[in-house]
Amino acid sequence: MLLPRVEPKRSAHGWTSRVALVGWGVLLAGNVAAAAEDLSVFSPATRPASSIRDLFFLVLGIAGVILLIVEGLIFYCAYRFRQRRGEKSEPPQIYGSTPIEVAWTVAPLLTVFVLFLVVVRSVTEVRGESPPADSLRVIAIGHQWWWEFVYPDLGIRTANELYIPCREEGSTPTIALELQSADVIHSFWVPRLGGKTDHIPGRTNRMWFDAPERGAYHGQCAEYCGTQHANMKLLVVAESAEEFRLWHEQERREANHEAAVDAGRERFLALNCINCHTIRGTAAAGTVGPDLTHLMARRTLAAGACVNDHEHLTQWLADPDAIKPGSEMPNLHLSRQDVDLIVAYLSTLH
Amino acid sequence: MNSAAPPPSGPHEESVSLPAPTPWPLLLAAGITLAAAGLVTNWVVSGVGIMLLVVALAGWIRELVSHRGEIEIPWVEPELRAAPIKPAAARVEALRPGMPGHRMRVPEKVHPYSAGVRGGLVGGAAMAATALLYGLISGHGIWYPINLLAAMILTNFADKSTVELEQFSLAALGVGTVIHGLTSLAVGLCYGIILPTLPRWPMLWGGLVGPLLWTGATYGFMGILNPVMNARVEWSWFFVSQFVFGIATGMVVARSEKVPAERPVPRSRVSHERRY
Amino acid sequence: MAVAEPLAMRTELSDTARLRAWSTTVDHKRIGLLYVGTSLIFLVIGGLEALLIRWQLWAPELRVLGPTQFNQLFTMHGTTMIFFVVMPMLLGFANYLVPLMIGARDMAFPRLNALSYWLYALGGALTHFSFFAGGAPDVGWFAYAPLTEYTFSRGHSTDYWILGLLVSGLGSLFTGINLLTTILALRAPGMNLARMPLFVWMMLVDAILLIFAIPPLTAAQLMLLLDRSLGAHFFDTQAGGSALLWQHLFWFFGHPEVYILALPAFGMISEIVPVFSRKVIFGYESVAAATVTIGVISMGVWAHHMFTVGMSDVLDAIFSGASFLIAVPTGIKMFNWIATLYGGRLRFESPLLFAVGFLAMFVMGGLTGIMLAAVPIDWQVSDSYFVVAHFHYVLFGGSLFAIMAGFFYWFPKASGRRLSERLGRWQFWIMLAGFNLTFGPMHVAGLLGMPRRIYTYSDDRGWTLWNQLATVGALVLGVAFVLFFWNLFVSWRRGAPAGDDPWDAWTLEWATHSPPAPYNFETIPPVHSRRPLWDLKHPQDPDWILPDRAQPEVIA
Amino acid sequence: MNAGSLANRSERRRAAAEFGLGAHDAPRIGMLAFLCSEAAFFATLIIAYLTYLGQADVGPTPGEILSLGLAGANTVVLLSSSVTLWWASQAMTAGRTRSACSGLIVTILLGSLFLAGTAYEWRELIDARGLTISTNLFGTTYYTLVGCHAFHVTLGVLAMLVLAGLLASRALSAGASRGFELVEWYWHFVDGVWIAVFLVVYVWGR
Ligand code: HEA
Ligand code: HEA
Ligand code: HEC
Ligand code: CUA
Ligand SMILES: [Cu+2]
Repeated sequence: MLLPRVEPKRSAHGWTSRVALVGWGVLLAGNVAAAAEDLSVFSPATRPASSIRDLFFLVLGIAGVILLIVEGLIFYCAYRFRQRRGEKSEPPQIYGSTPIEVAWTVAPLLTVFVLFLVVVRSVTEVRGESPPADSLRVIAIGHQWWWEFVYPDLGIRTANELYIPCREEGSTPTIALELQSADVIHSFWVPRLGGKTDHIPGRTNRMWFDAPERGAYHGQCAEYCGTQHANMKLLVVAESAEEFRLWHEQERREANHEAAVDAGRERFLALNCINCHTIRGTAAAGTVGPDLTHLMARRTLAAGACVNDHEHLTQWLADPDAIKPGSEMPNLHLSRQDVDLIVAYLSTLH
Repeated sequence: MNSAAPPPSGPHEESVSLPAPTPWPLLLAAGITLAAAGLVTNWVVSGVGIMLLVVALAGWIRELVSHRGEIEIPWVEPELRAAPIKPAAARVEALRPGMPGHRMRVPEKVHPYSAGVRGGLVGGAAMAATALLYGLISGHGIWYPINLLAAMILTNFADKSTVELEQFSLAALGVGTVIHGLTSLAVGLCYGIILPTLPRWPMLWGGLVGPLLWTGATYGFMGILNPVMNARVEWSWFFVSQFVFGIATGMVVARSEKVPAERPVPRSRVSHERRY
Repeated sequence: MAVAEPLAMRTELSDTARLRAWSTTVDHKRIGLLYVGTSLIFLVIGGLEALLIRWQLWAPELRVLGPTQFNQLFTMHGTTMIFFVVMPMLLGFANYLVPLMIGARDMAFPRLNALSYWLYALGGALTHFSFFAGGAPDVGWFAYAPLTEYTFSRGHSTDYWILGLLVSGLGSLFTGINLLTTILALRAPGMNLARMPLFVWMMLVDAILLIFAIPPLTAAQLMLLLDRSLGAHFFDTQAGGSALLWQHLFWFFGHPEVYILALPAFGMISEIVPVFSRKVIFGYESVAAATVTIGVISMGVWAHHMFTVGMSDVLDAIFSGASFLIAVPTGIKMFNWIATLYGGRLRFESPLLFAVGFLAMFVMGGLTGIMLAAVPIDWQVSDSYFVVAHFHYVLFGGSLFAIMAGFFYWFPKASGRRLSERLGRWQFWIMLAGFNLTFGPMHVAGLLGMPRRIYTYSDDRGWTLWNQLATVGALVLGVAFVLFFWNLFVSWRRGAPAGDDPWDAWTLEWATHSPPAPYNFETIPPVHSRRPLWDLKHPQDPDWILPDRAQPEVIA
Repeated sequence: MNAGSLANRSERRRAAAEFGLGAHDAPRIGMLAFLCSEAAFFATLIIAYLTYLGQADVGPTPGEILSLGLAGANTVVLLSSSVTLWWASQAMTAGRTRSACSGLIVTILLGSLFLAGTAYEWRELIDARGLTISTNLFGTTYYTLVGCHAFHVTLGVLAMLVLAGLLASRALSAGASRGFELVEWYWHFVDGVWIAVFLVVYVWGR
């Protein structure tokens, strides 16, 4: 509802998630799940994500077989040995049996040994070697409750939406993330791109993945980080090399300077917005909140809390709590007129 | 005498000494809690808490030292005492045949080891046949599977292209056959030993669980063990061939004539007492 | 109070006298009942919190609760359920049962025992007092630093969490010491370690886990308190402190803790399944050995809660392997219980119903635990509803189902009356259905990417159906609990008289009157085997004599 | 038919002696268990200390400001208190209440001296060197570890004061006293912890 829908990958969905649903014994409306594939772990778009899915099915299979066997035994015993009417005597007392007990110690041991091997292999496969030297480096910084993305090699700083080049004929760029935190622990999770890795204050974690197909991939913060953890969403947008080049060239520019909105810009610069926000090319150089230099390039506001349009922007400036209660952006009690002026100005920041 | 309690010989004749009820634990706990609560409310609360704590401790220690903390509790009236435990009317059934139990060695009969060996050979052959079938159907030719297998040891295979891997190679045939044969034998032997200890359905264990485990293991190992195979293997076929092996071996083993395991040892007193 | 009233609940004491009797008691049975009763109150609180959580998550974008309230509710729900419901409930059962089962008059340190209880009750009260003192803690039940640092958690809510748990943790520690000593020092003549009931075995290991797991938590909480109140920097990442130290210390406590919650439940099952199958436990030695093994391994798996923090491959693999390994002893128990059912003559009364429910549900939770321990899978589903589903299956489907079985089994001993069997059956089936309806769909929601601890979600994510199922399930669970409380309430006064040994059982607690006199036993039956009452009931076929008896027929 | 008769006489006698409260070794087991938990507690603090050793980004560092001499003297004081307590307990078992009492008092004095030494050290550190718990990670871990230990010493001193009081007022009779013995165990344990703390903080950590 809030986020612009992104074209779903029907094909990637297919049998896998259906198997999972059946696996859990939930036979209800398989099609309801179809809407969910944006975040489903069953529609991987990268190599690490698909090897995790494969591992998942392997382990699910093993666990499923064990589940069936054990539940089967329980129900068999419960049914077969229930006391029948008229049975008065005590059944034979069986104290145990070493061979049998050895068997059911060794069999699980073997099973978990196999599982262990599979896991070791899968860990190296998924996290594996270090990323190629020509990867696109992005420093992702978690903030309460939004994301900051710095492209050190491109000289860009943006927020909440991670733009990357996509996989194309003949080229599969890799994206290498350096995860940091400005305050508490967050976790970077875009299910279709791979597993999560935490942003831990005081250290840098790394993760990398091959560029996926062109499209948008939803993600969210996956470590509880305070009041608005729920609305710390993120969007990864994979674009063709050409689109990506256009995007980052635009991002590198200083902010638009349109005379028509001078009034709004002056209000903005006069208020304490500038303590927290940066708009390159103006005096605003705060770092507490997201960089607004190219605000209009973003699809959503406030880390996916709402769509980025005129109406929501107005509401956000008038009362951020109405959209994202508890967010670190204060309600500045702006007059209606100020809000309109500033919104008009911000709307020019393409 | 069967009863647990001795015959009641009159009320209040005997008594037991037990610690008396005492308020100090409650007060001590309250003191500790208040002392903690003061940190988040007001230091006065902590002060009260600590005072309470000291008083309670003092009271407690005095009670311990003076031995005033004990009371004699007389036995309750006979009606409130437990009734003696009577022998049960119900008979305890003896073990029936087919019931596993400590009084028997389980299993009573096992498959001979030779059955395991035979099973392994048959299973190995069946598996090889499946692999050949795969080679034919996939269009890679009959030598492809064995070359892949041999690549486990023949490291120079790592640089070969798929087309090269489809060609016949004597070395690969030799190495591949040895690997295949030995593994088949070993697994078959395991079947022979383990199957009879598993309850009932040998085919479930041998034909389903075994191959599942084994495939998982190879799946895990493959990248380290045999990267060439790893890069090219068709897992679905691989899986099928494992099952073919499991079912064939399981069948051979399960059908073999069982021989008695070692004779049941008479339950000696020693071994029995260890059980309890 | 010179002469203790044997049956306080039946005597005509005035209210104040009764209050005095209960607040000054040092009798392990009364303390056990106090524990159980208090934890039932907390169960209602924690359950109502869960219902509010489920209400808020019923549909996308609901505003039943604000984010802060929601965060407080899940924090308090988790904290309450773990520290103030399941743990004290189990310690209460242990308090009541261990001395009876080993034929002792009381716990080793009866006064310390009372202190433990009061520390727990008042610690719980202190934590909950925060609701009235400007807000309950909202940092999650494992309170990850640095979110708990003063910079990010102003006010006193987190301090309440620390202090309340410090106080009650002290109580749990003392109980651990007390149980250990009781079991080692006060066993009846003839009851050597190898003849102890399995429940006692599990409490022995449980006590050891308590003794080693709680102090690290205490130390960590102390550090956090110093950070918050005196400006120390243990977890202050701005000053070089480490966010991971807290995680290591917490989970070094936290994982043994989940086994502290599971072992006594396993113990109850190990008592109930044999009696209702009319068979001796299959493989006593291996069950006891598995318990010890679980205890040992459970100290070495803590970092499986930290797979996403970016540890090295080697550490990930080690902790993954250790976690898998725990499946082996747990599986041994599982199979031994099933083998005990096998060939038995199952009397499906409520205790066995719940025990079988436990077996069926716990496996499910255990196996999802195995899936989580597979590191890459955890990278995907950690901190999602899949984890929430996992731990409710083990905690509720495991511990709580076993506790229910325990209630039905031992209630007659404590009250002299039986719980209503009819209500018990209704409760069981409603609870089983409600439980699976609540927590089954959470697996799916988690796999569809729903993170835990979010107060709201948007409707385009496809989670709505699964949440609605869960919410309906929670209501069904509520009905089951109402039946349960009603049953307890009515049967305590008006249930059918039970007699000393209603289930024809074999351990010592059934050799005394129901409810037992303050001193437990007038005399103790001789203990020559693991089932002293079986020996008395079957003088022809006792567990322990053998010499001159002919070997039973084995038709080969 | 079998049960009663087979419970042989010695077993019955043991029943009479052991059955019920106060089986002779319960307090000892309890104390041991308690000391185990204390060991886990201090181990955690020491691990935290070692984790942060050398991690502080601002000074002062342990090498700069900790005085080995003072700590060494303090160590000698505390260790000799263990000796005097042992001596007192020997006297106690032998029934020499007076000597036990004086041994106890010497131990209390030594314990207090140790606390005074720590207090002096802390004052130096705080006033002269400007190291507080919030200065840096070293201050944080140092005061916590040493403070927790000092707190335990304080508890031990208080417990011995109570014992001495009881002895003096003859509430505690001579001969082996369980309470005395347990306090002694506790005191030796606290001394042992100090050795660990001393080695970690003053020897290795510098
Ligand atoms: C009673 C409590 C309890 C129990 C018993 C368990 C048991 C297990 N748990 Fe669970 N766990 C929790 C309570 C519990 N857990 C809680 C509360 C959390 C979340 C904390 C939080 O984040 O809030 C959690 C989280 C948790 C995680 C972290 C998830 C995450 O946050 O990312 C992991 C990961 O490895 C895990 C693993 C396991 C494993 C491997 C077991 C094993 O012990 C299970 C063993 C049992 C079986 C496997 C079934 C029976 C065995 C057989 C039938 C034999 C055959 C089986 C095989 C051969 C596999 N648990
Ligand atoms: C033993 C532990 C235990 C138990 C029993 C439960 C029971 C339940 N839990 Fe909970 N749960 C946890 C332990 C437990 N939980 C933990 C540790 C967490 C993690 C917290 C965190 O993330 O920090 C958690 C988190 C958690 C979440 C995730 C919150 C989030 O991440 O956002 C949810 C969501 O649905 C949930 C739901 C429930 C439900 C519906 C029940 C139901 O089973 C509850 C059923 C009970 C009732 C319905 C109440 C019954 C009482 C009455 C109806 C009153 C009757 C009264 C009289 C007659 C007097 N729990
Ligand atoms: C105290 C610091 C602070 C001040 C002052 C402040 N902001 Fe913000 N602002 C934030 C933070 C923090 C966020 C991120 C909120 C979130 O997503 O949770 C934010 C988000 C925003 C966003 C959405 C950005 C995005 O990428 O989603 C806009 C637009 C914005 N602020 C505009 C303003 C304007 C205009 C003013 C002045 C009238 C202002 N802010 C004043 C801190 C501040
Ligand atoms: Cu950031 Cu949750
Ligand atoms: Cu765990």
